Amino acid sequence: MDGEANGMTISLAFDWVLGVVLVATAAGALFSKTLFRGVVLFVVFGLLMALAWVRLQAPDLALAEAAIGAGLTGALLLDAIGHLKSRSVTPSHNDDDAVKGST
Amino acid sequence: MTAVSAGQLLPWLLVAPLAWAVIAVLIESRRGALTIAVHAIGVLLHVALGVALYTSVARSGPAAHALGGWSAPLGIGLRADGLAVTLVLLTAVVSAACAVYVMTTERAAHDADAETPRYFWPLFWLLVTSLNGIWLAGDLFNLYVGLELLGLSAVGLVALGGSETALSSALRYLMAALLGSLAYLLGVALIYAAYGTLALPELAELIAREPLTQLAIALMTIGLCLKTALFPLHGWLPPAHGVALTPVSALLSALVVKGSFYILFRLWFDVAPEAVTPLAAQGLGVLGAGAVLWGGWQALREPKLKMLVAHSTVAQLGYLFLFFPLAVGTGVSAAALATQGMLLHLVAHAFAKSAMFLASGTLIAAAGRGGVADLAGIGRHMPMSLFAFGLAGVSLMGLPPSGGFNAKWLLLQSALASGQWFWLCVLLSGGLLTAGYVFRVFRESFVESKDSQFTPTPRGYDWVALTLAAMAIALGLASQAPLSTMTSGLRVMAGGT
Amino acid sequence: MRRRVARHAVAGVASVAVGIALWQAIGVRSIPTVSLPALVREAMPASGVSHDITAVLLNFRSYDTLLEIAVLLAAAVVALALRDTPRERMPASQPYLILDTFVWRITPLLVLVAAYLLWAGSTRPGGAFQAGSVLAGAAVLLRLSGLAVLSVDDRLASRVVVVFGLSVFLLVAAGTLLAGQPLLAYPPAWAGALILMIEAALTLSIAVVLFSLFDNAPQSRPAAAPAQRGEA
Amino acid sequence: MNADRLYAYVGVVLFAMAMYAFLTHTHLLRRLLAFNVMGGGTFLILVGLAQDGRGPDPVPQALVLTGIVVAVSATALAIILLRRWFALSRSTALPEDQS
Repeated sequence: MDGEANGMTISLAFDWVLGVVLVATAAGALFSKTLFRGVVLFVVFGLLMALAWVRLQAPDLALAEAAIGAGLTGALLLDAIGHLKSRSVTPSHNDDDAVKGST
Repeated sequence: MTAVSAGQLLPWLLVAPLAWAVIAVLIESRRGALTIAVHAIGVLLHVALGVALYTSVARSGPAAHALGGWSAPLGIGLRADGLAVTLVLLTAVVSAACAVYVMTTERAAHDADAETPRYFWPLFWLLVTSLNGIWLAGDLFNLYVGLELLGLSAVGLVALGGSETALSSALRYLMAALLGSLAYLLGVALIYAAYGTLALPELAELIAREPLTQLAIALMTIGLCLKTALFPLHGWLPPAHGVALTPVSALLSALVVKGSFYILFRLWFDVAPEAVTPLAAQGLGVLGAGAVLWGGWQALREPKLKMLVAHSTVAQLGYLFLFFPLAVGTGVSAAALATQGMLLHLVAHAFAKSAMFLASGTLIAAAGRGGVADLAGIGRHMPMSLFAFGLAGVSLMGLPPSGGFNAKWLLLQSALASGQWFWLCVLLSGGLLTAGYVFRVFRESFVESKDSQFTPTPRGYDWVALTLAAMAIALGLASQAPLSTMTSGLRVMAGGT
Repeated sequence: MRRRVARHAVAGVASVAVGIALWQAIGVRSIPTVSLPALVREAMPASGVSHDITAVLLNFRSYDTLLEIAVLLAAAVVALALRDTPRERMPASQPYLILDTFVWRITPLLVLVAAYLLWAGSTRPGGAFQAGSVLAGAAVLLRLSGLAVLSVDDRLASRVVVVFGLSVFLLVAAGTLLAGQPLLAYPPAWAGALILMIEAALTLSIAVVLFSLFDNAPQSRPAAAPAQRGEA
Repeated sequence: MNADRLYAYVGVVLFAMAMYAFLTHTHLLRRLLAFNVMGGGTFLILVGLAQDGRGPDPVPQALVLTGIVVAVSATALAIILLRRWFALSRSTALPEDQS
């Protein structure tokens, strides 16, 4: 009985930590200085989301989130950054939106 | 032929256009006669299905279909009441007209440089599928998927134009559409948390006035208003509708924006009448009034013809929202009149606006440029197109005899019945603004100009626009039958909100 | 500048309001009276599969999935329509050499994983979407390592594969209707087999479409003239 | 508080934060990132609130699976439009958002 309660507390503590880290990673992804960093953090966010789905007893979603949410969306975004950056003519203005993008 | 019940007919309205989307992808590389023939068959089949469903439901009452054989809430239900089948038929007719317009372009494309962009047809059929899916849906989450399909195919159609403005307009449209659907989806999540089901008929029984529900309805309302381009969330609409290819503009203004409005209507008056408040309804009415005035004013000063028509859409959508303060917290008769007026306006605007866009496109094709001022002298060369434009304008202004007139008359009656005279001012000034921008186009067209050159356009263009405009007018002469079908069985007709 | 401040202020107020409203509302809600999980459990034996999420996705709510595949098709079609013309299309990008050997080793593994996921879907976590996206991921990795394994373009073969999953799904749907059944109501004895067939077809199309969305993204560069654009 | 409820609250914070980012950023890729985080928040709310300590509920889980596929389709479509727009305009923000 005692051990079970302990297990509950430990896993809930883990959930708290994961929740805070999720929010922090998302904040980093959304408001990072450079877009590249933002996308990398977004991929990390996707993987953490997969972990959250495991905790929510949703293994199907964990698989999908890791493959699609983090993997494919991440690849799409990274590829787009590479494209927008390498072809840009007015670099300071357009690709690395340190000026416009973040608050 | 054995009698097919409306319930058996329902799923074909989804399967058929979806099948044609697949076929369209497969025959995409072919051009000319084969494409036209295949899509003509699809269009005819779709109209036939729409007519059959409409007559069946109008005659023997609403129908339902349990998809997968699983009844809701486990499965998803389709349901077809008078309103839903009227909109299915409207979609079939208007999309058929736009399809004929496109086919006319394709036939003429041998010698002209105007050609339908690649992959138009698959997106066209996906759009039609999503519209039918929305009209017939009986499930909140299914409506979300339908909304996304509608949004993505509409954005795709705008982007097909390929120009710089087409792409920026498509992107802006997509951003608005995505934000709107997320707000809607969040509302769905809250509703499921509170009631454990997504089936509309069940929810209608269960929904109570409690904070979580009201927040859900508020979120969904905001999302849907953004998708319906309600003032001041309308910024994305004029560029998207103004820059798209002419038949696409017609589809977007006539049908696509009505999809999200329809969901809003169902939500407020079928599913959750207990959870909405007169104050919120008044708020929507004020925004609608803002749309009528602001959209009309913008149209009045707009130098480009298709943008003018697009601003007019913003204004005309505003009228739809005047319905809310007239139907929530008012008496039975005011609510009934308002419902009739709003639904008639929805249908009449679909006909009139698609006619107006198609006529404008034809005028622009003839003039070679898109400015209102470029029309100088066109009156002599393109009387048919101008006539179609004018007929559509009559309905939009609300002059008799037209569907638009009857609709505004009903709204006006409702405003009087509920003692809310101030909506009268909005109705009247909106009509004046509309008259202003329609006459502006006419004034330019009849300016004598010696040096203007006009390219001849295919006859088919004019016939399509004229047919649609004539329907908007005819709706004024025979409003009763469609109105009684559309309103039969609606909860709001019996009052009680 | 003033617009920028206004935009931030409106956005701040709106998001804080939404956040607080949600936070508050979640706390005071009632517990639903309807229990869908119970209904799902009850209907599982007739669903043809033993994994509940697959049953919901491909049987109880298969119509959602049908429309979802249509959404995917819409994106794929726009990608094909806006794809670079062969003239604009640049040679495959520089391979990332470090990736190369790694990719060669991992690709067969990913294909195996996808096959397993597809097969597992009927009894445990997995299914067409996961399998399709893993396959697409493998193709994307190959593409990144400089190998153009496949190209989803205007050829008929490409278009056939893109619509293959939806076609099989639609044929089953039409079949059920022609048999006088509701849309996608599988005969119980065949349900398992039909679902597996649909899932297999969907896996192929999902993989190809997801990959095409990556591969068909326009690569063409802005017009070469280094015009000064609004730096002021 | 149970784990489900906790993740629903995390979803609320994610949604509000990403909504702010969506509304304020002008770079379209950043707005897409924000859209995806908002989606993630919504999905957590959907599953977390529905389960809320009562064990797994396959229905919202299936809905989220659908939602994830829809979100990736929308993201891919947006990126394709953005890249085409960039090729024509050299810009990564909408015209009205360019300083």
